[in-house]
Amino acid sequence: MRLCGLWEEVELPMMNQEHDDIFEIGGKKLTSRLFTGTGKYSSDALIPDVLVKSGAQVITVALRRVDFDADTDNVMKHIPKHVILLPNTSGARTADEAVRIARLARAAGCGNWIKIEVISDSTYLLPDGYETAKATEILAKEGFVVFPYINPDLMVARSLVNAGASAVMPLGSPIGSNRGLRTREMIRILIDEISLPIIVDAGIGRPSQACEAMEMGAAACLVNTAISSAGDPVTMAMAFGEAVKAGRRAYLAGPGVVNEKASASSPLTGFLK
Amino acid sequence: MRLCGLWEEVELPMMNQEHDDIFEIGGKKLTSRLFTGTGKYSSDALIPDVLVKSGAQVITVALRRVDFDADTDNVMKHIPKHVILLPNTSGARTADEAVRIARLARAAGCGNWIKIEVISDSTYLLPDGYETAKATEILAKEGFVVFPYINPDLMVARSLVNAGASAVMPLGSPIGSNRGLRTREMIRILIDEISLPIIVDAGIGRPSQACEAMEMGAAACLVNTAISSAGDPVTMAMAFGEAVKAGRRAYLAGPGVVNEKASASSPLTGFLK
Amino acid sequence: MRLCGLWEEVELPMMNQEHDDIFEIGGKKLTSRLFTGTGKYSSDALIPDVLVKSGAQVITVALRRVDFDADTDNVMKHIPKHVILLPNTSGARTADEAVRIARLARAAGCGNWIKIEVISDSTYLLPDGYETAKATEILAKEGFVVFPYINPDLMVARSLVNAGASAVMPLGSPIGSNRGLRTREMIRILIDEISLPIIVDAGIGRPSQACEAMEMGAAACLVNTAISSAGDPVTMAMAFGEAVKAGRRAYLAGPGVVNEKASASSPLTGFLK
Amino acid sequence: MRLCGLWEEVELPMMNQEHDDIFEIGGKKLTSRLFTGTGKYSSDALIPDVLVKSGAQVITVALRRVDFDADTDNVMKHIPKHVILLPNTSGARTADEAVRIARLARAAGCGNWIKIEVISDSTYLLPDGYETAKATEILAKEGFVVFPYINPDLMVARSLVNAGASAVMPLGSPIGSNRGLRTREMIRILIDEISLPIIVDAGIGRPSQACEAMEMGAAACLVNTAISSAGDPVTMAMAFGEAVKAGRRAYLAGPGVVNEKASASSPLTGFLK
Amino acid sequence: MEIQVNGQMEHVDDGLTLSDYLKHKKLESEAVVVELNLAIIPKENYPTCNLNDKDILEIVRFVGGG
Amino acid sequence: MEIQVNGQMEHVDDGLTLSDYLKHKKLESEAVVVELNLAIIPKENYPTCNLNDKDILEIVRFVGGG
Amino acid sequence: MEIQVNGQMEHVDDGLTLSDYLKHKKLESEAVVVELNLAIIPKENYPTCNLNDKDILEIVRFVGGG
Amino acid sequence: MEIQVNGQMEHVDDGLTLSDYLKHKKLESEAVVVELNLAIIPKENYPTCNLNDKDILEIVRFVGGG
Repeated sequence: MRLCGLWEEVELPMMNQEHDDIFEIGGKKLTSRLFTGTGKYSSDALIPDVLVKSGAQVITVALRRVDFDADTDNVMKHIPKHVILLPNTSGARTADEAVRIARLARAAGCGNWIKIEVISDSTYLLPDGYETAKATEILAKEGFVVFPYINPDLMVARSLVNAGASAVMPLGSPIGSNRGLRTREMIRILIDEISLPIIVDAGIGRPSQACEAMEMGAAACLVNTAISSAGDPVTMAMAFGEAVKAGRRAYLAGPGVVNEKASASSPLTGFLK
Repeated sequence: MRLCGLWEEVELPMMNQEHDDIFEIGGKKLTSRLFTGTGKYSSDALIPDVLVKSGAQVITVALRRVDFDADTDNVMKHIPKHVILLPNTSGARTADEAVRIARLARAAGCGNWIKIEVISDSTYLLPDGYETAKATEILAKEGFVVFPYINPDLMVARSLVNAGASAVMPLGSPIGSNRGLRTREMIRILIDEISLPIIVDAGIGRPSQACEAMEMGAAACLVNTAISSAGDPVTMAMAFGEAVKAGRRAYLAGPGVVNEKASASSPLTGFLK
Repeated sequence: MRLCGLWEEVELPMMNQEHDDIFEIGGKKLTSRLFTGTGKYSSDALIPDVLVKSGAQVITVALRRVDFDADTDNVMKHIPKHVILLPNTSGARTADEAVRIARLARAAGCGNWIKIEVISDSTYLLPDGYETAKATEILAKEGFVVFPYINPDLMVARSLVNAGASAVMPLGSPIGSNRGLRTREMIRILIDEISLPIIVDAGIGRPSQACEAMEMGAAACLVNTAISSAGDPVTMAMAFGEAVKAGRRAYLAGPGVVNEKASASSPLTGFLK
Repeated sequence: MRLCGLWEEVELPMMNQEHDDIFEIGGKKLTSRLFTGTGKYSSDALIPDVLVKSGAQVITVALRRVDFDADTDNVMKHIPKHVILLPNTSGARTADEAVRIARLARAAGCGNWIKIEVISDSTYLLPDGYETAKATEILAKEGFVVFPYINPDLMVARSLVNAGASAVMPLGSPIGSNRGLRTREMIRILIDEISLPIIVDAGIGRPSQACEAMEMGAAACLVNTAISSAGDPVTMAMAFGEAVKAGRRAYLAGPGVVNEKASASSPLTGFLK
Repeated sequence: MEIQVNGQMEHVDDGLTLSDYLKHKKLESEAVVVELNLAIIPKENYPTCNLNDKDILEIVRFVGGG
Repeated sequence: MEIQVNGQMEHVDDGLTLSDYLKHKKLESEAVVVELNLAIIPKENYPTCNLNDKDILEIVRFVGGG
Repeated sequence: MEIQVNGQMEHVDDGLTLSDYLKHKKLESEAVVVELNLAIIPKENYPTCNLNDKDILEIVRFVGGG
Repeated sequence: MEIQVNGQMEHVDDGLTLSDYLKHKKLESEAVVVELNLAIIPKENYPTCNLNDKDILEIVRFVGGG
């Protein structure tokens, strides 16, 4: 369907050769655990390279009224066909508005994935967990694959499990702040207590932070601003792709124990005794 | 010379294809900024895979008396020929002992790189900056490529510059502790003030920590215990290789600014207004 | 009314002489911004000293069925008359149960303050924000002075403002964990955005953490486990009393700016030039 | 001798009544573990109140050439007689310069305490451990009570013990930066390994940070910039006095254990079961 | 008659008042709060509050809590 | 007739279909989603969907977002 | 005669004692410490300490410092 | 004769060369570095290097280290 990913020539992302660690979600099999977005690029023409270099296979978009006065570029032109579209409900302040946006997004014919974003706070853009859970329940019943964006709260996450969400997306810090994993403690608890995949969304500012989230056991990370606001977005995208893989691998490999004191890495016998 | 890397069949490390960001040091051109070690492996037979998967091109070894009673395996059998050997002076408690070990190491005929480690504290294995600087001066004059291991101290680092060191290797936390970048503040200052490459050595426990060190502008990281003590050392080695590349790339790309408040990644116009 | 604070001889807490910084809440004028609890003491006989030494003027208690088999000591015997009682609704898993407990607590005749605690998670004892808001609305209408205990969530906090809460009590980390201000980021945002007093409750393990919360602008701290589980609870209580005062004072005094580099505290002219 | 503390009327600092925890050093018995300084005050007339409110009993000064052109106020006018003077050697770049300044300071007749500061780095004002140790050895032999200021380095600290220092003063972060305990890890190790009192000097920006240093087992803290650069220095001084006492008390009381999960502070039996 | 107190069935004499019951249990009325068939009983009514067969009593008190 | 499009009143010719309107606005039907009086119109119905006076149209598209 | 004080050359009358010089500079001897040709002068010696041509004086005092 | 090897006294036949000794110990000369009376011996000299009574030998090799 032509509204979806339009960009034709795309080499297979370098980093997705391995098939040993598949992330299955919403009926898809993903080899990359980095989700990215299309917001705030100096030029949307960077997006194809960002996707190729990062290896991301899922990308977010927003839905807005057509502006007849401004002849804006069509972001879809830059999204490769094979990439999974994850429309968000940004702009919604209530569950009803989120549901309305989700249905319009699905009518575009690019699939049934939806990131629920219900926000009424304009300073920190923090989500409304209760309205998000209400929208999740309605949309999951309608067959959407629902990715709710929340403040990390165990009770809200539990309600999302019951509401039929496909994953839980806690924020690391406020949207676009690049402040990193300030909510580390609660994300750790969600990973520990919630059966759904935990995808850290919002606030991740540097690859090391995405890497740490993955080491903690997050299923994936969604990174947009840290890439689009970087000096060189394409190189930063590649860095995030590598960092997410590194963190996931470290989680699977099992880190060594942390000690209070030192533990020699060379034989402790003195050199000549 | 057969004492050096003996292991023959080695495919080129997957991750070293790119030649856009060369780390030149000691007359060598490195494409990987991860140094690793040979200490504390359950089986030294893991070392070839660790090197291939991590892409590391520099590896540390220690020097010890031959033990006639124990018929120990020869670690050199497992080190590929193309890998650069970085003997350390572990066991030395004074500059003189470090110099003696360095000369013996060079007599082995595997090159003139030496990591100076002068340690008299057995609880935290913290290095002696003054003795290290003395040994550095002597060995640099003798033509060694000297990598001194120090507690991050600006004045000691300055004395190492004057002594002819090729790099400065501050610790992130005590050897083998896996505690990470606890000395972040002083490493930041060394990177800011010292003209030599800063290679973070000791204490790095997880790939996210190596990634952060590289984002800060470190020239490289040396990681041994975090790999050899991991549940799956080969996979962890690959993770560190990716994380170091990611951090370096992020440093080159230039991270976006960090904000106290949020900054929308989707258009701030409400959906239908 | 004899069910309330029964303990007679109490000298005025040493640290409450000053009346320059009154905390007015629920119709009371408090000179101490440390709230404490009565849980988990090796001996309840420590409570009077804890109150005197800490200067705390508000103390929490729980409500439970009388156990006819166990002849347990009456905790009220140890609570000085002048101390304000803050019963909690621990044990409640829903808004209705919290409301029932609150009404029983008020029927005891020791005032109309209530700390709402609605918890269904038994591993991390994290509160249910939605049920807490429902109970708050009902009880505020009935004339209670309501202190809701929540996970720091801006939207939940806003709903509590509308529900008529007298303060908002975000947790620093899980109850009794002594993990400190792990939710620092969100507490900072609540203080910034919410008009009600923010009282940090749960998780504070050391005086420095309570001090930091006050420096950030918290109106008060509630500390129980860190005192009752200390080696010397009475001395630790005094430490918390001082730390909370220190942090409040620092907040009022206005800390100096933080600089990336150094700034000499002695004249920068060399000694003899 | 009139060059020393000149300021007459001084009430006994409110917080020094207790004599249960004396800090004996340099032949003096201190009841306060907060040291302060005289640098960077908008008006030196604030110093007497700062001392009274903070309870500090030790204060630093610098030595400089008399400037015949500028008729500067005599800082000594503002220092109460009973306060112990701790001249520093700021301006010294070598051990010899520090020794020269120390001898001149002693000739002033205000006692034999000296804070050794040897600094050649003008960006971060980081001390030279080796020169500091040399000066310490000379001055200790001459009967000075020596307080060397260092970057936290275990080997340097050991050399100071051997050199006859009376305490070791590691920095928390660069002088005047208000950045806090960035060197926490190494300060922890010094406290653990060094027999001398550890006095955290430089970088402490807020009372909570001084409190934490004391909780860790520091013997005292020296705070100047955080007080003199505060909006209200006298109130901030009082806050630091309280925070240092709180941290010391917490150290003596013994904090409770830190748990990964929650541990109920109210009975875990549900309310009605 | 049979009454349920704090979840346990109990046999007590007929015509007992709440005050009688508490006295019999050696509980000071000031130290407890009582809910009779889900309604909170004001302390002043304890002497006049008659207990009947099948009554459900909840008798609670304050305990240590955080 | 008068219709409301994305919040603005607009005068258009009578008997216009949704396809006509989009063509007149130079919008590819594939590139947008249309809500007519709060009901989403399937793309295949655009040619047969007649616009009437006072209709309320919302025409939306995907844009960059995170 | 010429003496150097705190790095500056200065012309002063011959036969001046250190006390005279400080008085002339309006400095209380108690408020300063004096180094004459690198030797610290005890305060009690100021009245008897004669200054000579080419003497090098350092006169220092305490100032605010951290 | 008596020589000291890696800290242990050892009795060996007279007129032994370093090569002989290493062979007798089953050590490949390429796999070790030898210090004789504090002087490092170049590998090419092993065959011609005679051991004498009271000689002090240090024979070292690379081992795993970080």
